[in-house]
Amino acid sequence: MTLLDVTPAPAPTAPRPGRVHRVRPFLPLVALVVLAILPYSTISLPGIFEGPVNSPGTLQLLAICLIFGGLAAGYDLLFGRTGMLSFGHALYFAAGVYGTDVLITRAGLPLWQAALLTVTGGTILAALLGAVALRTVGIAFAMVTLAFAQVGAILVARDFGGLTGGEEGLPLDVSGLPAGLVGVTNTVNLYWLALAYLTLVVFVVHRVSGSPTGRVLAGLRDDERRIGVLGLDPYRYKLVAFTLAGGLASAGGVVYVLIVGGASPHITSSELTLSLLVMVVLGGPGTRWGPVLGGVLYMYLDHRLTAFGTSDAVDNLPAVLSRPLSQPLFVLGTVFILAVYFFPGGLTSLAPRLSHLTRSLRPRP
Amino acid sequence: MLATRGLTWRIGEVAIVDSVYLDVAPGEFLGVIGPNGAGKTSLFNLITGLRRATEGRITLDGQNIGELPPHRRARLGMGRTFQASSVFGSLSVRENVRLAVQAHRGGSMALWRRAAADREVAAAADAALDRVGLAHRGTALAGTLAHGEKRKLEIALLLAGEPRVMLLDEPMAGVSAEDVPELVAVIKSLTGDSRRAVLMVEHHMDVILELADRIAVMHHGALLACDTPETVMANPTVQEAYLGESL
Amino acid sequence: ATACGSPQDTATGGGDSAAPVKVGLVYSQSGALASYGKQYIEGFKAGLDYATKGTGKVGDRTIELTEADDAGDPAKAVSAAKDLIGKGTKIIAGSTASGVALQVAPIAAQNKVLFISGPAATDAVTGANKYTFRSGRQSYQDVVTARSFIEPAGKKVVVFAQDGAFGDANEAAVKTVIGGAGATVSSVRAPASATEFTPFASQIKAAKPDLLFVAWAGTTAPAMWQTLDQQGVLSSTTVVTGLDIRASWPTFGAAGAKISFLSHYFDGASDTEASKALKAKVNTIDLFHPDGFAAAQMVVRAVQEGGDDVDKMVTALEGWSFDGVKGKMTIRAADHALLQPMFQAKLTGSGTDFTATAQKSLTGDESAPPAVAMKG
Amino acid sequence: MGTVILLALTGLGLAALYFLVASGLSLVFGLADVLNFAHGLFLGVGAYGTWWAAGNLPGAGPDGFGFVFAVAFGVAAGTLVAILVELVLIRPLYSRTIEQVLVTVGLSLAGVALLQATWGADARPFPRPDWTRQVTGILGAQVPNGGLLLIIAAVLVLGAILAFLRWTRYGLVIRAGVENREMVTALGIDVRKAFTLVFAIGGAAAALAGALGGVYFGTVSPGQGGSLLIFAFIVVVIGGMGSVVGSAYAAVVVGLVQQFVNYYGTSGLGDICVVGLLAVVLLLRPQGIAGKVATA
Amino acid sequence: MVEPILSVEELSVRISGLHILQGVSFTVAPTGVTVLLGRNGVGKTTTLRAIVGLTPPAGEVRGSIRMGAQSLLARPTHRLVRGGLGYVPEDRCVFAGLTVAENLRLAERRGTSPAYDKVFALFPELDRRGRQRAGSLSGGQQQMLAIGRVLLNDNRLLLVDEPTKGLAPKVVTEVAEVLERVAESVPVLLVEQNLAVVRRLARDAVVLAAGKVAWTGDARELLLETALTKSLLGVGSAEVKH
Ligand SMILES: Nc1ncnc2c1ncn2[C@@H]1O[C@H](COP(=O)(O)OP(=O)(O)OP(=O)(O)O)[C@@H](O)[C@H]1O
Ligand SMILES: Nc1ncnc2c1ncn2[C@@H]1O[C@H](COP(=O)(O)OP(=O)(O)OP(=O)(O)O)[C@@H](O)[C@H]1O
Ligand SMILES: CC(C)C[C@H](N)C(=O)O
Ligand SMILES: [Mg+2]
Ligand SMILES: [Mg+2]
Repeated sequence: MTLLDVTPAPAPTAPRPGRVHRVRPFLPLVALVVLAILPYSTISLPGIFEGPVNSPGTLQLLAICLIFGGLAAGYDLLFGRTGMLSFGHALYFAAGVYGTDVLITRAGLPLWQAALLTVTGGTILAALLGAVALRTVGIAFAMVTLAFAQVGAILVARDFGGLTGGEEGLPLDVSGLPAGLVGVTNTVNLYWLALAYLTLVVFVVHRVSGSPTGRVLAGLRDDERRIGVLGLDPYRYKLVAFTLAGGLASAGGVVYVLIVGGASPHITSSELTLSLLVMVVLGGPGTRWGPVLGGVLYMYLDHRLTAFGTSDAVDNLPAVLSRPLSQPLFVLGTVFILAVYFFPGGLTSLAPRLSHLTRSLRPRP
Repeated sequence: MLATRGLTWRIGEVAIVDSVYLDVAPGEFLGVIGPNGAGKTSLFNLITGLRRATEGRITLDGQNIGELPPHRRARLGMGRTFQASSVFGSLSVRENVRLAVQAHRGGSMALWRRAAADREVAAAADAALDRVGLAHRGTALAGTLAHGEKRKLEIALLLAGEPRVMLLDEPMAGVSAEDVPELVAVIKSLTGDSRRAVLMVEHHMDVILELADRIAVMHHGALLACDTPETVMANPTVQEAYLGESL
Repeated sequence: ATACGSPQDTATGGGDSAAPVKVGLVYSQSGALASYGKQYIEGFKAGLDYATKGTGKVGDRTIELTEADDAGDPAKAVSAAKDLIGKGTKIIAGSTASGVALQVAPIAAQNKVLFISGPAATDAVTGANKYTFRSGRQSYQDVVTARSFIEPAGKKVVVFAQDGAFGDANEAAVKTVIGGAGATVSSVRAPASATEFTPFASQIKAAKPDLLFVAWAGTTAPAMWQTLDQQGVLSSTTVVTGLDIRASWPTFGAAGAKISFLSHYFDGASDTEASKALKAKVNTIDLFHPDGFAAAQMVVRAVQEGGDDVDKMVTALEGWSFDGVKGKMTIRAADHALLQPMFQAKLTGSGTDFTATAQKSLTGDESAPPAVAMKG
Repeated sequence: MGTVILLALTGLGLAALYFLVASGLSLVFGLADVLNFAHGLFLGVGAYGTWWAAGNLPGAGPDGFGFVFAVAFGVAAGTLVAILVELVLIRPLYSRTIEQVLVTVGLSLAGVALLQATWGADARPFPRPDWTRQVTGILGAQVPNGGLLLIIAAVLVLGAILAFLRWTRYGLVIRAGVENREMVTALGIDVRKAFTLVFAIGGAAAALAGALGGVYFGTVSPGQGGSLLIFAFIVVVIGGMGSVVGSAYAAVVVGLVQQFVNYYGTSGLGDICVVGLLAVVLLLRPQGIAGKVATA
Repeated sequence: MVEPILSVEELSVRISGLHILQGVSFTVAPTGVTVLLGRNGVGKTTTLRAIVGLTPPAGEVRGSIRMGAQSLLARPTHRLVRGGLGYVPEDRCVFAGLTVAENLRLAERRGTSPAYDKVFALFPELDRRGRQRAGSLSGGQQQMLAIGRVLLNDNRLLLVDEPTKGLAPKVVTEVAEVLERVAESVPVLLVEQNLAVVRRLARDAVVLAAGKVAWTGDARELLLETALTKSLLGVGSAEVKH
């Protein structure tokens, strides 16, 4: 299936000697610490964020970006690491969002119970639907997963028994939530929660891809037939990856519903899955940081472009330019097309290219 | 130990593999020859389960395996290489073999253990790499190997699974002349184990003649002959079908 | 400035009596509801001008507007609201979409800021919480207006609505309002994504209702109307529905003349001072201009009476009556429902040129929704 | 009886709309292997092109010959955009299938936003002759003329595509190309031209669907294409990618199922049934009803 | 020596890592049949496909291929074919879903008048079966169609890959006769396993082995030397006597 020819990221180049090499393994940790203490900074980055870094608006935006970074990393477990093109990943995220929301708001469960039930339920749902969908491969698999997700979207929109709130969505009843998760002043806690989620996903994906099973998944991506001939059942392994990714997505949904304070039906749409695909491709499929980067960047653009579109800089342009530029999706789509042309391996493929450039520019001793 | 009874695979009306009866004994090296499109690869696909036969039976040690999926057959001790090299291109050579060793050891579903930490798997993989002479290429990405090296890697993947029945599909295809002897030596080292049977498709007749105990000739999906090399080479039908038709 | 601070800092509102008052407007500038949003903001600016007599100030204090686009997405609206609140904004208005209003309302309550919902019609905003008000009408008021077209006792009424919360709310309201007055109510529901309406038209026709109440939103409306017309539904019974923005009028085509419209507002429905002031600014008043206008009036009132104290603002608004574009508006103290006149209208014209004329108007009390308990 | 006929005919009208959208998608996928997410854009361009022409182009209008002229303009605009997309965006990525798909995804986002930027988010009344709003009595059923128009158009398009594929040289090239692209070049034919042509045909069919869909819906709005696209995809997949006739069968099945289930079952069940149908077909026959078998 | 119509120099082809051709050089004479020999899988088809520009996208071609003064490398296949390079592929590749007449019509080139008379004179069968779907033709008929398709146009050089593969002996003879007549007017580069056919048609021979050219020279000479045929082709000349 040509569609699944995911170009793997370029091989890690030979270890570079020197200091950089020694600190390298600790860079993720350093990044994590920096992100964790970021809310203590009052630096303003005009043009990049509306307010200082520690303002609730900025933290909220960052939290959403981090969630989607995690979601994209989870989706990459399917797409970039196993070579499965699912068009229905939104379903498991939506299951997390709506599951938590319904259990808290309609059934009055405490958060931890709702979260636990939802993640379990989302994982089981992924396992069941995956068991059916994985009987097909390639485009057919993509379409079957799309079909399942579409049923989910229809059910949410139908608003059975007033459970989901249909097209109006379902605001989260916060009265039973821990006080630390409610109110604008506590946005930072949501930010840390999102950071924790992202860390969890990256860690899980990293561990899994380094595990014996991860080895098999990588093998599946390269040549499924070969895996079968080696004596491993491709179906089982794909199902494990699908289930795991589904579970991670529903966990993301749990955090997302807390951050946004409610569920709305557009998260059930196939467009969300397409956005995940865009994020992964934008960042670099099958790489550790690519999908995270892609997810964060995409969501940042998605949110900030609405502000960009109404900014004076755009308004002052002639109408032929300012009209399209004030449409966030126009800019996003265009950026994406350009990215496909100019960074074929995703943003992470820029790093080796850039370092190549700087190395060749550096004067020889 | 391996036997096929009236094995047939049809696509529409055409029989790609046509009623093949074949018996392979332990310790035997069976060469399979035949013109392009004779159905040799298809026969291998039927035996290993990548394709489901439309008629006929396949047995391994008397057990009917015709209905089993490829991975179950592999677990029963069947291993193969592919005509077009099929290695895991985005994994390193060492990871390729470790994956095969891991598969052989029961295909653990561990999600959390670090795969690299399993010393036994690593040791077995390194042994297999050593055997085909690829140990020095362990860190290279399999996708970047030269063709001859890929063929060796394929054999290492095969060895890692310690199969009892080995099916080699044109292991010499595309290997530069200089590398052929080396590869022949590797394959030769597979023979001589009295519990192991080898089936090899190959167009290099000298290689076949050097290695095979018996030769099976396929033509238009059917088995024309299956006998000692001398008898087969002397068979006029075989000469006509494989080595050239007469006017 | 230092580069370090507490992660829970938010800017304070500033008690300075001459400092500007920050008002945040979160509404749809892009996305599917962009034109509703446009009317809203035009109305708001005209209303602000009207209520401050052109000064843009309340006392010494300037009203400082910050606009944010939610693109119809609650997640973006919540982000924008949090951002505004974090910067010390005490008053937020806007919300073009119901989904947005429902999710911003709790944020207002959690953070004790005033929230004045805009065109969002969902009944659930009424009584949502102490800090949430509305400047537009709600679905229930539509239904009460619809009821005024017939004498319900013993009649057969069918509700035709889309699946989903909007349809549910309308169906429930009809059951209470018209069913409660003695009519038998049944419903025909269609998927919101439907593009072919013949099955539903047939079902309606088979039911032979005395009154058909249609609650429909979205771009499929013209196809739906055409089908009802073609299958003879429109000419066989009284059909009532809400009159949408002017741009949609021509899409009714010939069907328009056969429908009895209930109307929130259309240009010429009222002749108030406020409507004249609004018309002077926007030329032709459209459906959601009055919502923006009323929101501005409410903001000015809140600031006048409450200063920077949100609780005082709430008290000042509760029970307040004012002369809006539509006529006399009253904020019901119990649940913050906005009692307001509603209209019956007829559409005439052809091609792209249609005019609506008022048949009858209901006062705010006549169209009042039932009081609900304040939820939080 | 009247109800059944009515439902059947209106269901066929819906099927006709799906078919018009799906035929182009299917051809493009069959020959060029591109899953074209930007197809909805061609639809939108066709609809807005017609709408714009009827209002602004001298000679064009909502009635009679003027209407035909307006539709022709819309179809031409859709075709032109499709050709440009193929030449500028798809062709440079030849043989990089996944990237081609991704580009069409980006284009579908940007394109719809561009339509909205230019003409606003609101539905615009669509110019159309009066008779399209009326009904024709057939065996006791009042069948909307707009639906009949769609059916006629779909049959004509199906016939035209089949005739084109069967009788013209380019049709020959396309049918041969779906079977074996390489061998076509080995006969001295520039198969890339056939790709462009297939995009043009797909664009034209989609644009026609947009224009006639506008007539049928009575309005045009930027998102219209997208919502039809998902059903068109389902039709293409059920019908078997690359087969125009397969798409026609699948469209009929999908349209009728939706219509009848929506009437006799509860609301929304029709859509779920269609989606279920897709899953069942794919699980039983992953290549779809007709599979990728030339275009014949 | 006469100018060759085609000269291949140091042709090297890799396909996804496979080094199939490792520096192949030979020339094709401007008249008569030059035959390309070698065992199964040695790269004969790969050579022809490289000449006509049909190496798969994953492949890499180095070296030089010239027809007269003109380099053929990096030119799209359809241009080469229009420029008079006819290619009859191995396995025939007729379009199974199209009729015989449609298959022929597809092969017409713009600006030249197709020589249907010539083709139908050679293969009257094709005329009679014009409306039959090519997929339902027998192997021999398909081969005739594949050859006939190319002969509709004037060519400067024909590349023909194993035209007698899988054909009944009688048909092999017919095809050989046709090629013999064709070669009177157009030079042919022929890949053929059937040494009897080779003996009948070929003037020059090029033998490939292990990715390189192992022998070039007069075809008859090659077939007479038992030692040569044995070592190069794995068959004794006794077997090609008929
Ligand atoms: N999936 C398939 N669909 C249709 N035909 C097939 C399929 N697989 C194989 N064939 C046909 O079956 C015949 C036998 O193919 P196979 O690959 O088994 O031959 P082989 O003997 O291995 O030839 P080679 O020496 O070229 O590798 C060929 O004519 C091939 O085209
Ligand atoms: N697309 C491809 N991908 C991988 N390997 C290929 C490809 N095409 C050809 N090969 C390999 O290249 C080698 C040469 O093939 P080729 O078809 O040129 O041989 P040939 O000399 O024509 O053989 P035959 O006499 O059997 O027709 C074979 O080993 C074949 O497997
Ligand atoms: C005439 C043929 C080109 C039509 C073909 N059978 C199809 O399914 O599209
Ligand atoms: Mg083979
Ligand atoms: Mg060949």
